[in-house]
Amino acid sequence: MRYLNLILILFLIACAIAVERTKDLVSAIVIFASYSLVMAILWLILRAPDIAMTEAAIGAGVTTVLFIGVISRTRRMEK
Amino acid sequence: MNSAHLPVYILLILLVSAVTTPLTKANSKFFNIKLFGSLFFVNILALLQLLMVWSSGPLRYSFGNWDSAIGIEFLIDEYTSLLVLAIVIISTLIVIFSTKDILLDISKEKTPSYYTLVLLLMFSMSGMVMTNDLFNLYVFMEILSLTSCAIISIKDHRANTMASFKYLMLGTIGSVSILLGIAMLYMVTGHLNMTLTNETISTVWQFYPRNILISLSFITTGLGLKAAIFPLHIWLPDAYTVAPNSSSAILAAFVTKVYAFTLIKFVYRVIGIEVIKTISINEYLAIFAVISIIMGSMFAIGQKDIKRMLAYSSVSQIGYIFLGISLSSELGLSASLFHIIAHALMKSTLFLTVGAVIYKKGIRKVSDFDGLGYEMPLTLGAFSIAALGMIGIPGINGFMSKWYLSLAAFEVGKPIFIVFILISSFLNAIYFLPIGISAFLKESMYREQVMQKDDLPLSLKAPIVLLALGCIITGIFPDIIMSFIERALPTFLSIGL
Amino acid sequence: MDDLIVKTVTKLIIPFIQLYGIFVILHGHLSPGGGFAGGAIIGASFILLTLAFGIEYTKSILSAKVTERVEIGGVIWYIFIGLIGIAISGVFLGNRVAGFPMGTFGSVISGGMISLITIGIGLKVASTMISLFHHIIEED
Amino acid sequence: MSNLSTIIDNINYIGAFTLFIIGLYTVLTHSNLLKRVIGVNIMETAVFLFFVSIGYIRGANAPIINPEVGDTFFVNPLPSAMILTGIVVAVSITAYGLSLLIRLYKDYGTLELDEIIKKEEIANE
Amino acid sequence: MKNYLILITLTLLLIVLVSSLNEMPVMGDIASPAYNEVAEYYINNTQEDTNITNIISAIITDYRAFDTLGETTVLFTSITAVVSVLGFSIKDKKE
Repeated sequence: MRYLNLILILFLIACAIAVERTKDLVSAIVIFASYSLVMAILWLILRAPDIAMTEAAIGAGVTTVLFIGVISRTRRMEK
Repeated sequence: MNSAHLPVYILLILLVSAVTTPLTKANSKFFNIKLFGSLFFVNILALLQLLMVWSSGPLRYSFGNWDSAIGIEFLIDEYTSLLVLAIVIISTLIVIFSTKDILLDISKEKTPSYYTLVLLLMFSMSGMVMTNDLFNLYVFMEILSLTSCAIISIKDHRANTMASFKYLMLGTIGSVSILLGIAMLYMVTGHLNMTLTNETISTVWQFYPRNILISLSFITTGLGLKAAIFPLHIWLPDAYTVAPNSSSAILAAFVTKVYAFTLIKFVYRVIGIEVIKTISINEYLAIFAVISIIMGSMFAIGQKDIKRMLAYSSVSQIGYIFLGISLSSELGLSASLFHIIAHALMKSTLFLTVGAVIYKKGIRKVSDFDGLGYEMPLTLGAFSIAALGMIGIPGINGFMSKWYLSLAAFEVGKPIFIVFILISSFLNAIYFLPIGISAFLKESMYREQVMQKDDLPLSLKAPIVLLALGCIITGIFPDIIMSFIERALPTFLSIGL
Repeated sequence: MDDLIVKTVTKLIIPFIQLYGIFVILHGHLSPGGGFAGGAIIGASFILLTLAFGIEYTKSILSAKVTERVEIGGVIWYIFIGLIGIAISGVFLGNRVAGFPMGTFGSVISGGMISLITIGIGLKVASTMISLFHHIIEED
Repeated sequence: MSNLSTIIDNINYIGAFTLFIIGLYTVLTHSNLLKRVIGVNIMETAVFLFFVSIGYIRGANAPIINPEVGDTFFVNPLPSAMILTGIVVAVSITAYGLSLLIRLYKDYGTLELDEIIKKEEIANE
Repeated sequence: MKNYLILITLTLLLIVLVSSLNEMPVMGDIASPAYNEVAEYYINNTQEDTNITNIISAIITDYRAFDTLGETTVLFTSITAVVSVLGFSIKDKKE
């Protein structure tokens, strides 16, 4: 369990750096959604199932949809 | 109506009035009756609360009757109740002002949204001032940062959207830092109640000095960002300049002050002044305060737009409050507390008079003010009173706060700060005096030099006159405010109650 | 979005999503979840409906006026429950002291005002999520 | 901090700090405003991770009472309850920031900060 | 150039934060100061006080219910703010 925790944290950091570096905004949002899902798993490991459900529904679901909605109305690529 | 529930009634009336505002039609008779009726009730209740606290001492209110450790608690001392009263009274005056003025900037169908946001702003400010719980403070702070951005972006102009976005980003960085600071405090104390946190910290701080230091630096940075202390003020000039006049008045009068007051709470009530002195974070705070005082005034001198000038002068005035905090003595604290209310009165007068000038004449360049005093003597008279207060002329409340601050600096043996205060007064005089003088004495080529009555509507005139009177009254009788501060000081300086 | 498969699948799956959301809200005091998670799930089901059938169709089911009323009603409902506490026992947001029926431990009807508040939060969160999404994507 | 096991024990704190810094870097340096909103979101989740990690107790259960078992060894429920509120606050701020972005795109035709500043300078001249 | 400066400053900040971790309570420790009588109160008294099984639910809607009122207000504020920015096109056009 401890090593799973370690791996997930490393994955989170990698995701965050990937979001920072990606020029394509849609890819950045998709990576960010996976970041939220991994965060939800991490919260299950930390014994907080309530937050895990809320994060999966709000963080990975609604926030992602809102971001995609904005990108569909603006430009897709970062300069 | 049970008088023990007064703080809840104040908050609930504001909240209910805010959420039901979108249901009523804009500017109908019922709309105005409801808006001002609820504001009137809130004023009465805030006054009753002040009287109650004055007669029976600080009030602790627990929600749901839970013990203060497990539930949420409000702590309303004498000064807090005075500040709540000041918030609701001055905001009410600004709302009265805005009934006519706001239509300059936003369309009629948006006014319900505007009043909803202003009422929520008052709700969150009152809550933030009264709460004695760290996480509750964060929740109120987020409502405050959302509403204070939204009353800027409500004006349909691209500069507003940009300024508001900048404010939102920096404000959110600030609140996230504060939440991290709160988390670090919670990590070593296990309490969220401020009083209990303080009690625990005074016993455990030797074991975890790093925690306290890092948490305090995050909290100070976050609150400094939101209160616009000098290197972190970059959002403020744009925001104040482009916002609708009544929005800038309310933002300048209270929003930054509430954050400064929150810092006072953190320094004196949560961490405790002994610990602060030991890790000597107040020395660093003093440096930022002095830089802020000087640089704010320096930037203000060169400005052509009068609202931008007032915005930079706000940066310098926040510096005074931070200087008072950093002196970490009884007198310094009372100077800060006094200046919060004094500056709120002066700055709201200044912004409202400028708003009245913009409403009437549509001018906002400093150079256009020549000879304006003949056309709008009342407005410019009020402007001059508040401006003289900012400079520090005796008889107006701005002088008293500088006086208390100088006394405090002298008492703790740092007379160097008095020099900075004098320099700042001099700089203030450089940019404020020419406006007042040229408005009344300089001839303008566009206007006749005949004294007229300024034909402003009553809803614009009355708030200006009342606020200017407030500046003079608190200047001549500073004891009105100081007696509350003196009574409230023990809740800041000693551990517990 | 005239894809027949998407529309059919959406029609099939949405009742189950909403049922699950309602389940999460109603069991918020017994199992993980509660008003926020359940409300977001119901909101997500309507977002899915908008994505498949377009914004006009969703609005014909759930007009902007209804969501606005639910948002206002959510806050008022919360305050109303708090005021019941003041009226009965003199405690704002009191639960047991205010005499709410506490039910039997571990069953759906237990906890007094907690489930009432959770239902209010759930409806409010759902309607806020829907109308935020509609505002963001709607062209004018 | 010398031995490896301290690092592994405190990996959540280290991860939370790192994510906070990455988010802050994104907010401060990126020219694209949408990336800045994502950066703020990363910062917020980092702080939430920090907060929840404070409440974690090794070997304890999730704070839901099981009437049949009746054990009382749970993690600290208070941070979890607070972060539940925090997540909703975060999504509210994101939604408002995004609505401002749509407005900005309508007015300027771009979301790059340097292009916006350039256009603003041209308009002011 | 400016970006590198920010990166260096933030890296230094990160080093300071991480290096101070060994003076902080260890994660997951039962003796950590945050796991004190307040947390135990919630764990031991939820059943008696509120008669429900989910302790987190008890905290957000009973012990600290005022926070949740503030939080629904945040949601309301955000929708009002979004409406004020993006105009009133969302109102049904038939009316």
